[in-house]
Amino acid sequence: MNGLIEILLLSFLLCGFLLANSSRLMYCIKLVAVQGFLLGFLPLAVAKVEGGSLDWEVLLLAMINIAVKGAVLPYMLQKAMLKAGVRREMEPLLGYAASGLVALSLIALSFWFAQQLEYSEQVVSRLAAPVAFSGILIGLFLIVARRKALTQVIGFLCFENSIALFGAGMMLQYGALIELGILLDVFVMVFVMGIAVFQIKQEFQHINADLLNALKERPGK
Amino acid sequence: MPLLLNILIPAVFAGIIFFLGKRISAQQSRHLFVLCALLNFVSALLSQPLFALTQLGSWLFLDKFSAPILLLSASLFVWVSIYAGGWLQALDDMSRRGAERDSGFRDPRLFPEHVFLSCTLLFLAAMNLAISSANLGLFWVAIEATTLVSAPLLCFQRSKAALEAMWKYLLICSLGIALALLGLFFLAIAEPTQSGLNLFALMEHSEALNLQWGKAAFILILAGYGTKMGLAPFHTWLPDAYSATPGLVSALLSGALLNCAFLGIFRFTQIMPAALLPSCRQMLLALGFLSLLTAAFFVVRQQNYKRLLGYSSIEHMGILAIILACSLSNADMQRVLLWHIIGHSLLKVALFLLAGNIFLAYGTRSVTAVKGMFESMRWNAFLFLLCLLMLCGSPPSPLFVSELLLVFELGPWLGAALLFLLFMVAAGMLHAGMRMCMGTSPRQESMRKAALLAERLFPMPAVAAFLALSFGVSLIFLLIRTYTIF
Amino acid sequence: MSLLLFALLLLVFSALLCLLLSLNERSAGLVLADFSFGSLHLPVLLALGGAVLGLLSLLPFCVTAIYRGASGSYSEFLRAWFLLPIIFVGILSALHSPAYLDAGYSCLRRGLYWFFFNLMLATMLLVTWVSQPIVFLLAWEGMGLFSFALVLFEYRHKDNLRAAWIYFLACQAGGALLMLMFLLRTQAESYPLFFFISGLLGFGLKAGLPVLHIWLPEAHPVAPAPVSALLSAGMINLGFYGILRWLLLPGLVSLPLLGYSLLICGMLGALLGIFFAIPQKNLKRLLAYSSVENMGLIACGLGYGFLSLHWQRADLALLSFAAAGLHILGHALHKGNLFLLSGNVYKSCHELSLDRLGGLQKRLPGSGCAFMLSALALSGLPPGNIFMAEILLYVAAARGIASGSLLIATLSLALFLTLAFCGALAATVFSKAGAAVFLGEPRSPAARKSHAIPALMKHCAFAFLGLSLILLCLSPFLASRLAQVFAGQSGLLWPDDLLDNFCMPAFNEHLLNTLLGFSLFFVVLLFMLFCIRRRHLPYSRREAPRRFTWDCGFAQPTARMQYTGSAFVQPLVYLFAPLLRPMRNILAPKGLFPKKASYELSCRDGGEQLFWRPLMNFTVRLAIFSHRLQSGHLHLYVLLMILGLLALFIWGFAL
Amino acid sequence: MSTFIWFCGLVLSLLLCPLLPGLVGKLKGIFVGCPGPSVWQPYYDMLKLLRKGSVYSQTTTWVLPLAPLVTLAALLCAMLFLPFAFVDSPLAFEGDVIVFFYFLALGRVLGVLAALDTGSSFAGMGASREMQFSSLAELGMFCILAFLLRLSGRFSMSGLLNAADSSMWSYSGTALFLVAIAFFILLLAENCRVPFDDPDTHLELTMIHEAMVLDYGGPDLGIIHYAAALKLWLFTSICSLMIVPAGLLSGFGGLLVFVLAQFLLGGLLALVEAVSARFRFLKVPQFLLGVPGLAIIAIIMLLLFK
Repeated sequence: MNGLIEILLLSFLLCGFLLANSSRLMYCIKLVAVQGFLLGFLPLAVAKVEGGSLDWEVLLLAMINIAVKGAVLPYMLQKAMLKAGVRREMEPLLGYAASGLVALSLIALSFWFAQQLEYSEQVVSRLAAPVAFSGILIGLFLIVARRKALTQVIGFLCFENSIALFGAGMMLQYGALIELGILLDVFVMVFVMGIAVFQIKQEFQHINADLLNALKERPGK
Repeated sequence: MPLLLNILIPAVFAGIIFFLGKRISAQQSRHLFVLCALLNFVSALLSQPLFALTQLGSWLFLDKFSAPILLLSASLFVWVSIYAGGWLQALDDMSRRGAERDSGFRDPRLFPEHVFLSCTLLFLAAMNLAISSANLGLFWVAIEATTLVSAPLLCFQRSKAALEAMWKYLLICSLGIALALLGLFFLAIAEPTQSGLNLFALMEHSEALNLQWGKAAFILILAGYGTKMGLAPFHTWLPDAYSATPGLVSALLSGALLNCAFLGIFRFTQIMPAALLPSCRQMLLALGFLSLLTAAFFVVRQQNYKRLLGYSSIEHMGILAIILACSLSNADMQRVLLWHIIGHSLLKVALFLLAGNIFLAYGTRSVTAVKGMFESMRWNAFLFLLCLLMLCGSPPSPLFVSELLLVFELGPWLGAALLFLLFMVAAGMLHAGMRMCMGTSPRQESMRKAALLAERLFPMPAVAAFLALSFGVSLIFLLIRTYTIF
Repeated sequence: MSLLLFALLLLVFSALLCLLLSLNERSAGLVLADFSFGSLHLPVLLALGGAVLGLLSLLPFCVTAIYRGASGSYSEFLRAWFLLPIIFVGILSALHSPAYLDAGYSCLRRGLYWFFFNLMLATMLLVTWVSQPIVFLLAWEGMGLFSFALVLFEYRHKDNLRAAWIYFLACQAGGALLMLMFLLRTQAESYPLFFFISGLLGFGLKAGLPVLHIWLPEAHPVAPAPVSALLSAGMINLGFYGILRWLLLPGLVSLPLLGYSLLICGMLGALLGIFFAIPQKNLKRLLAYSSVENMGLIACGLGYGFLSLHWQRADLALLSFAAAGLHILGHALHKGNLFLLSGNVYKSCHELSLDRLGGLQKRLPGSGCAFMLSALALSGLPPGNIFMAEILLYVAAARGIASGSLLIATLSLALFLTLAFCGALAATVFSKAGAAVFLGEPRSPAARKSHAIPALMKHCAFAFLGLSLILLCLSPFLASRLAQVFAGQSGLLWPDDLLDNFCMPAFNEHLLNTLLGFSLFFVVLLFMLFCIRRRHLPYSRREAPRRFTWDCGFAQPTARMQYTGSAFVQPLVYLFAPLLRPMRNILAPKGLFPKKASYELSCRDGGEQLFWRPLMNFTVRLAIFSHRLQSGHLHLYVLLMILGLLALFIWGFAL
Repeated sequence: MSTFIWFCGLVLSLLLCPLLPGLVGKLKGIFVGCPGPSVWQPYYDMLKLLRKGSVYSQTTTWVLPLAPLVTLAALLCAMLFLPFAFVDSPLAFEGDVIVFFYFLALGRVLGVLAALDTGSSFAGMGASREMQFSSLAELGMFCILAFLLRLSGRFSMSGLLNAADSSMWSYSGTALFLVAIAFFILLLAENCRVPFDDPDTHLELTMIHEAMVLDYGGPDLGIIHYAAALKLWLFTSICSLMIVPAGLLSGFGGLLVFVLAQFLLGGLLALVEAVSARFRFLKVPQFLLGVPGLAIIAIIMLLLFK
């Protein structure tokens, strides 16, 4: 059954990689939804592998996770996209071919970096850390290399998901309340970002983040 | 028990104002807002360690360091709430007059006033939660909540710049805080006994921490909360955010929120094992001096006085980091840390409220466009210059005492570098301040009426400045009596 | 201690009371007296009384401390010596202020003026009195702040901004350097040189040593006259007080180090000060540069004294310390007098540019005479106090030349020639100032329409002259006290082995007594000649007829034909052009009937042009270049964050 | 006995000083080939002027009438320090050299102020040139003093000048000779003799000292002429005392030698004036800056080779 967790992690990694290459926003939102779903499903898989002691708390948290990250957030992003009237990330700051290469190198970098760290024994699998780091780096790459504000929100969401994956992968116990708090924060954060994108569309008639550069140092005489 | 009240009162009032907003008049919601601020101040006073139980289970507690900060942010909130009354009234008149003049007039406010008030109260609740949380995870959730709630405050006044400022603030701060979350996970891994993120447990097992994960965790926490606090390479959102928001919001942000972010780093240094302390000290010193350097260079020939105050916040957060680095080796520097925080917050609130007055009178934020403030708004100009002087660390201000003790702690070479950078910042800020105050003011009629209105809003910053002055003078007497270091 | 407390309380309370009273218009308007004092309002009277009483109460302490001389403690004597100028100039500036501030100032601004004036006096007293480092630092910064507020007093003129800002920078830098000095004082064993340099620079900024002097000529023309009198007569001496009080750490600061640095700075400062005083067009700026020159001469005196102690020539040391001490007091009195008189000139015709004044002797006879007398004294001519001080230094240098080794002879020769050349140029500068302002015909409508000034302003000047006369008579007595104390204290700096076989010779007052005798003889001779000329020559009893200036028969001489101040020094400015680097902006006359043509020659301060201006431009360019970092693009911000994080990781793990 | 001789020297100087310009004028006339004014002409001028009334300009204040008196009083005071007839003056004390030269400076400054007081352009021109040349000359003067000080070791007027006994000439003769030349140039500059300023010209643009006294008349002018003559006498006496070795003759012989040396120098002065013409004003500073150069060379020779 160890294979199930490996499959989950690998598909998470694949979603991340595809995110870096896709230009259609709708497709990116779907990928992020899949990532959320996989992330929610991981604790259940781990509990099944560990020995079936499935107490209700872990189950409830997994359900909420899947519901929020798998369904509610993507729906909200889709509505924001429709209102923003933006279909595709036209010409990103870094071309798609180049961003593909960059994503691959980031994944290689995170695998090298994961090797350096020594682990305690109760890790889900050796793959967890590298996948999480590659997700983080790709998330950051999306924020830096994409023009549209909505893509930046998606990049930010991928970044959050991979951090949560790292937490889940490392079997960390920091109390259900904190877990719930983090989930709530991420949900409200993306919700506020969606409203912000809508307001920016209303005000600027475009949502290119790189054109938002009015606030800068006026060169003094 | 009062600890829980601290968080519940603002939250409940926020709910009341949010839901009853449409039914009760704007005036009543403002009164409720001020009432909640006073109640919160009273509960903060009650929850001081010397009065009541300071601990509530394993979640909330107030120790010698965070109690004054709680009281400070509560008192700041009282000033800001009273100032907000006058300011929102001014906005109301402006929008009503605008609406009468021409129908196509867009309301200067992005969303209704009561939403703004409830967001501010939620912001207060989140801040109180952050200050009094004993669990690092809970602290992270509270800080994340402050970012979420303060984002709409930034863009309350409808303008392109406000939206852009809000977007940058939102994205960069949430990124930073996410890094802090990763840092927390690293800490959880480094901590062998899986005892959750409770502060007291972590303090006991601090020696057993895994060094490699611990150092990585510290770096991420430094980056994460450093972004929220405005330390050097992560400071980029701060000047842009401050230059586009109303004086009220930036006063809250810089007066109270920066201190909470600093509290995060402070808590983390408390649980660091002895082996990691030297490297932590070096990193804090490096970031501190880098912030001072950026502030020094960006303050020279600064064209916008709100950004000027933003960079002075960056400078003072840099100084806080340096004092923290020194307090790792010598414990009684924590008192100096507290003095610096209190002094800086009081002065920064006074200055931002004054900046708001100046914007109200002159309508522009450029240093070159504002001229002859001594002539047009005499008392505001005098106070503005006095607060700038005190912010640069001249004697009557508490910052002079903390900088003096810091220089004596740092030793000759670092002390000389610190003094030089402080000198550069003082030069840049005073140049801008004096350029605005001197000369003859433009003679328009509208400006004269606005200047009179600004003069009426003078008492609030005056109270804050007076408190800072008296705090400084008492510190100086303390310094003369106790310190015989030379 | 209680004496100081009483003075401080009096000053601070009078300041606060004056500010509070002048807040509400009614009580401020209560005019008590309206005669020669100018209209004296209640708050002003309170503040004035507080200042005068506070300062007077310290006078007995100073007199007793100076009288006791070497028998009393060194710091006691030093404190008394540097308090004297503050007391005298402070009282007379306070008396001069109500008349000076009389015209268009609202009562609130008058209240603010007195508030800062009294607090500045209080902090000056505190600086000279206190011996605890923290309180000294606070008093020093407080003095800087209050004087900054007073320099900022005329805030309406936009060009005062630059002057006030440079003054603020000087105070702030001075405070920072002194903070560093006190830090190093605690651990001075490891960094003796660093300690000395930071101390010398910190106090040198206030005393106006060569390159650190640029705030003086900026701040003085801007500040009100009584304040600039107090600044230049009372405050810049405190730079030397600081050096003598805090830098003389036995075993740490060696005599040659102290001596050479002070002597060289002094000579440079004296020459630079007087060179840049020559082309000045503004009266107060000219006086400020002459202060720089005099501070240079005082530094020479001190430096030469320390050096001669190092060469074990105690007689030279006594002479040069006496010279420096007398110079401080003499300069304070006369320079304070000149600044108050420039205030009189400004009050009567609102004009300070030398090329537009002239002929004021007829309208301000009293001020004219006082100005001439003080100017002659300040340029070191015989009957004055400065001459008494300078001749002691001359004799010390002469003894060095006559009997010293090669090194001592060359240094003494350099000092000898510096004194001579500065004396000659000072005479030129002050004759230019005196003649341009008071003699000849009024050169501009402002000078023509100059109106009379309240009598008190003139009496202050006469009071100054009286005080300097008293000082002149007491100079032998003061010089001997001064020499013993200074030499005794700096004797502590000797290596221990030397101390025992050396006894301090008594200071012979023979020189100064004979000089007083000769001055008296000169005055009596002058009076006899005057009587002969006035009474016993034929035709002398009739009133001489008054006609046009003969001027080789030119029928209608006009005021524009006169030699202006800058024309008077034009040959010298051309001779020293490579140093002064005069800048000409010429509006050439165009066409047959040119409407407008102008020729304007001005000299920028050397220290500022060569050192500070390029440094300032470089930092500003660097700053503006670095502003590009904040480009406004969100992506670059995030990239910067990531790079910062990467750098931290690399530093944390790789290094 | 020696103080009586010194007093005779003093009285003689006071009486004979106008004779020197008269002698110079006479000799210049002879060199030029015309009989020249009588030797006693200066006396006649002064007596005539003392009997006249004076007219003052409206622009002048108390400075104009006071200046000649102060100049004369300063010169009389300064005279007391000179060792007439090679006898140390009874009033000599250490440092009286400075008093001597600063009294001279006081007289000069008052003269300049009086010139500017009249408000005439020529007087201003004369005053500005006077101030420029005198500040450079003062520098040269103090270099010469430093040399004499190093030579004699005593810092009083009498000590400086009487140190040059015959043995001195043998081992530092060249340096002393250089200093004598330098002092002679200074003498010409300070007393407005030809190479620097023409005393008897009437072209306003060329004269310096004369331009400053344009507006004087009657007794003031007389006093000024007398003071100028006295100043010339003092400078020539310094020059002669410096050159002639002190121990040659004692008592009245010294007095005789002193007066003879004065007149010899007057002759030399007349020779120089007859031969050379006035320098261009821009050339004068370079020439005057040569004087300290000479003196410093002499000092270096003294310091290194002694």
